[in-house]
Amino acid sequence: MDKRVEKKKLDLGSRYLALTQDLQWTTSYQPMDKVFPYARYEGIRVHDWSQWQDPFKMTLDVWWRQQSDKERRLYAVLDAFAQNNGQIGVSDARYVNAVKLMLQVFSPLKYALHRALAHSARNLPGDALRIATQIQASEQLRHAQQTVHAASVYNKYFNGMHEVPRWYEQAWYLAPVKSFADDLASAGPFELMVAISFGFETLLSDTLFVPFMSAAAHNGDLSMVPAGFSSQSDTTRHKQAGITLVKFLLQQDSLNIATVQRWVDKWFWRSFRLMPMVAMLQDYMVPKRVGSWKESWDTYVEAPVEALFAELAAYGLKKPAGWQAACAAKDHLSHQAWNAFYGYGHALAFHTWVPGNDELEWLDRKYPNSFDRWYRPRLSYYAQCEAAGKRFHNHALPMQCQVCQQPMIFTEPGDGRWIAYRETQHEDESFHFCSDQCQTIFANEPDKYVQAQLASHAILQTSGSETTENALQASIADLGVVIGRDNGEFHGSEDDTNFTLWGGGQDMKEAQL
Amino acid sequence: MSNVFIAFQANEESRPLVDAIVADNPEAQVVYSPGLVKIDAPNRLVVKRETIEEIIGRKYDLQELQINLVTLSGNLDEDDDEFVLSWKH
Amino acid sequence: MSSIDLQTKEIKPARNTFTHVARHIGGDKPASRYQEATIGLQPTQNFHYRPTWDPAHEIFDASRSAIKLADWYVLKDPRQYYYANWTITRARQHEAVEANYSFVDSRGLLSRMTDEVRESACKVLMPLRHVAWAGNMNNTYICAYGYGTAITAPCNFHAMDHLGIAQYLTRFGLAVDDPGVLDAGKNDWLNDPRWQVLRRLVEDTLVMKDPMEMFVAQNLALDGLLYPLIYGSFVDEHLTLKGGTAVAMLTSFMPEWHDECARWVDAVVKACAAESDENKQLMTTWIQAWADRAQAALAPVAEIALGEHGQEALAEVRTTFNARIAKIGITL
Amino acid sequence: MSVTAIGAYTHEPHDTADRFTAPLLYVAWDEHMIFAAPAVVPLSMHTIMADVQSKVLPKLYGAHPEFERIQWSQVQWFCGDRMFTPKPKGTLAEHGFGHKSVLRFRTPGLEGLRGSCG
Repeated sequence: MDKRVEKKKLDLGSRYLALTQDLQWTTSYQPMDKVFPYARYEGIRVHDWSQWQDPFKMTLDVWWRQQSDKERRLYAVLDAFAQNNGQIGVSDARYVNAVKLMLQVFSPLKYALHRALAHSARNLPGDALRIATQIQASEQLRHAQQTVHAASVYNKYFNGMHEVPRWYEQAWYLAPVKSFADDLASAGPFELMVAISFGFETLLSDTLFVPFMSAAAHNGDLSMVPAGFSSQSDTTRHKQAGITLVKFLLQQDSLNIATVQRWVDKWFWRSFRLMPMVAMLQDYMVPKRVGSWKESWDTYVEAPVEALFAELAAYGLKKPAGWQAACAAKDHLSHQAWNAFYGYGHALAFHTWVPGNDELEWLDRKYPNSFDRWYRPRLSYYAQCEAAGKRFHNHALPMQCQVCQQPMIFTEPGDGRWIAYRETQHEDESFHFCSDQCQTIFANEPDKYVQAQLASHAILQTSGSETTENALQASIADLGVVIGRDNGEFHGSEDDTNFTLWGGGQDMKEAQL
Repeated sequence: MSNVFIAFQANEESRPLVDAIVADNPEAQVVYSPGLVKIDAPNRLVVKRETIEEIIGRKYDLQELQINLVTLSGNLDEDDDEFVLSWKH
Repeated sequence: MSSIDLQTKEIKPARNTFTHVARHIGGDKPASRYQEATIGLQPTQNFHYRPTWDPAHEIFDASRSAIKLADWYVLKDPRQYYYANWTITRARQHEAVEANYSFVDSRGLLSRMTDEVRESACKVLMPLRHVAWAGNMNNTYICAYGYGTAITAPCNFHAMDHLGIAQYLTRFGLAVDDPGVLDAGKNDWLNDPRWQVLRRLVEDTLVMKDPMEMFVAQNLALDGLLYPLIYGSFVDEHLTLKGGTAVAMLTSFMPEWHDECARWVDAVVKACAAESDENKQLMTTWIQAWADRAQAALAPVAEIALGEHGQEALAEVRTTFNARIAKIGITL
Repeated sequence: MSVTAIGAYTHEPHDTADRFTAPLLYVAWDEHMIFAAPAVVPLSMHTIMADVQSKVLPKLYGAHPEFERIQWSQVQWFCGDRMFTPKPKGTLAEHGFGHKSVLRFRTPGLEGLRGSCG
């Protein structure tokens, strides 16, 4: 055969297949069950792995080229931002608290996804999926690291960012995030793929990385925004992988359907319970507004998820069990979250405040059904206390949901009056939940969730005291959070006075004139 | 009928992509917000390599669009010539 | 006060880096992007749930390895890689690969290669796609179950590098021959007796449990002998002499990559061994055992590649390897 | 259902009564959500209801402007979902409370700041 004919360039699809498939072999010196020890215990049945392909058909050469292109741009912007004191160009120093939350919540979360995905990426027995998962694992590390880099310059000038790893591990208000991450990491390779790619990224990640980032851009954050947009372009691939993976599992064997449905139900809700922070970022923490949380939910969650599940119905998958409850919460979520964080403001590692009058009007316009009725009176009261020199603090240790570990601040779906309580007896012990969904998640795997180390309880076990008055704040102080400097009221804080001293926000104000 | 959408970082590189999409998808709606340009279309949206190449006057590889891509919704089908988003129901 | 004074507002930083980073680098001073993106990223305590896949351990658990370190962030990467500079480095190297492909293409270098050289190259390189695949699996394993970002992050990059190499080899095969060459390589890998010792070793690494032992077996012992033998003795010396410069050009990434990574691998092993006699003893035992096995497994491969000169070349590679280990401070 | 795991998967709960100086009681004043979540207090189950009312609740909720307007005779009491009529000298235990029970009270006519449940 003449090997000297000129070779035709392979098309995208053939090239992807040639480079991706058939690297793996059926081992014979070691049993396949030992090479892939976690492939079976979750009960997922896959008959033909070649049926799953990466919709983006990514190969490493293309990936390196694209990603380096993104990174060069991003880090050029970060360098310029740092060199030009970009941190004083943001709209208002209150905005920096959004950066703090990004660093406290999303860098550790992305890191957790990175390691959990590495676990899947080693153990899924199909070449193509494993490779896509490895790329995803790598990109989650990218997102964790670039969030740190984007926040790095802010940390030099503002408080509330200087020791995130400890806070993430132990701070009571970050426990919902850590418990989510630990829940993922303790799952098998299939479940966590459905959890991350589908539950979290497909259903919910846009709300943070698209509308919130756009709002952050509007507030002059030229550090976190390019990082956020850039990371979401990776996530777009992960979402496509998640959707195709779920379809693949449903098609491979009808016995997979019930398991996948249970995972989708669980992880939609687990992910949804991280949304209070995202919701309040958008409605309360960006001084110059673009759109509301509710609008984001409509555009980036409700519409695409309805469309997606209309399609998935043909595969036997129903909308997540908590879907109605989640949609019903859109009028309340951000307000309940900010109300809670404001009250616990002395025991956080960022600042809180009462929105200004024009902001209250904006909230009223955006939430005609709920804001004035339920939430504005609380904010007015806080403002009144503050004016009288007695800022309101909620000193109580919060009761937490056994599953999501959020403080029990959520009202019954669609209602603003009654806090939702759910209780289950398990082996002579009472367990409490914030919602039907968390209760169901517990019922499905009680032996997992009884292990939860609820922060309020842990604080009582270590302090051993009968007085709980300052226990919450003391628990935060133990983690190196400087009371009053890293937290508490924004107005009059060091961040506030420094920013004014530096002439911060002037560019924005001038631009507005 | 549901919308698919695609969003790019709003910058000079995205401009020809948006123009190409608008040219190839008569029903597309373009929405600008800070830093972001989002394009919605009922049920299906196609990005064609040829159209982009005509606009920018050079060869273009559709995989390049990921550089400025922020997000999308719909099922993706990609080959050398077209990047198609659609719902199938 | 003049208006000029008002303009000069002093913007002084409150701190130079994060507290947890400052603790590791000896005080509050400006830290590198590598340090800020690495130190302390992995949680160490307060895990809520035991893994369903390994209920005997915590999610991140140093006891998965017999190596004991008071601080796992002593395992520094001298290349100071975080995702961005790693991927930028690889993209730059990939541009060089593309340039080489263009050069080889434009000069028709492949068609000037003899069938003997082409066949010999394929015979040796195609089964190595699968070895690279295992390297990818094993480094992903270390990333998942190792302890501390200082070791797990570069292992993630290293895993992707191995996959890149598997794909470069595939591309090479497709460039010099028809797609059947991949199947032939896989068939040799599975059935040719001369590849079986190596395949057994590789499969044994795939079921190892201790992530640090795996690091030694894969990244130091196996790769430390395989890359110099294949891309040094075989491709750069043997094939080039026979007119196979094109092969060297199209695989230029691999030896360059191996040289770069060897510095990191050595730094990791050295830091482990420096911590305690127990660690040093473990490292010594692991290196000795796995290097001996790798050498034995590569013996028949050396013969496929270099014929009667194979054993001599392999012995030379091993001598150089032992010198490398001695430089780390470990005597075999 | 049990946890789908690769091996035996049972773990001790972290918050059994023996791990605390006193059993835990969750307390909430319905329709008063400036106290965003119910409170956790370690409290002997021998505490009598009169003391709950006069010592525990003021500490938790005394800061609320409506607190001093509470007509205690009108208050509705709940142990979890179950409404009960407290006996002032009766202990929490005698009213059915135990470790990790929820004590809620409702104050008809007082529905939080401007009726907002705040």
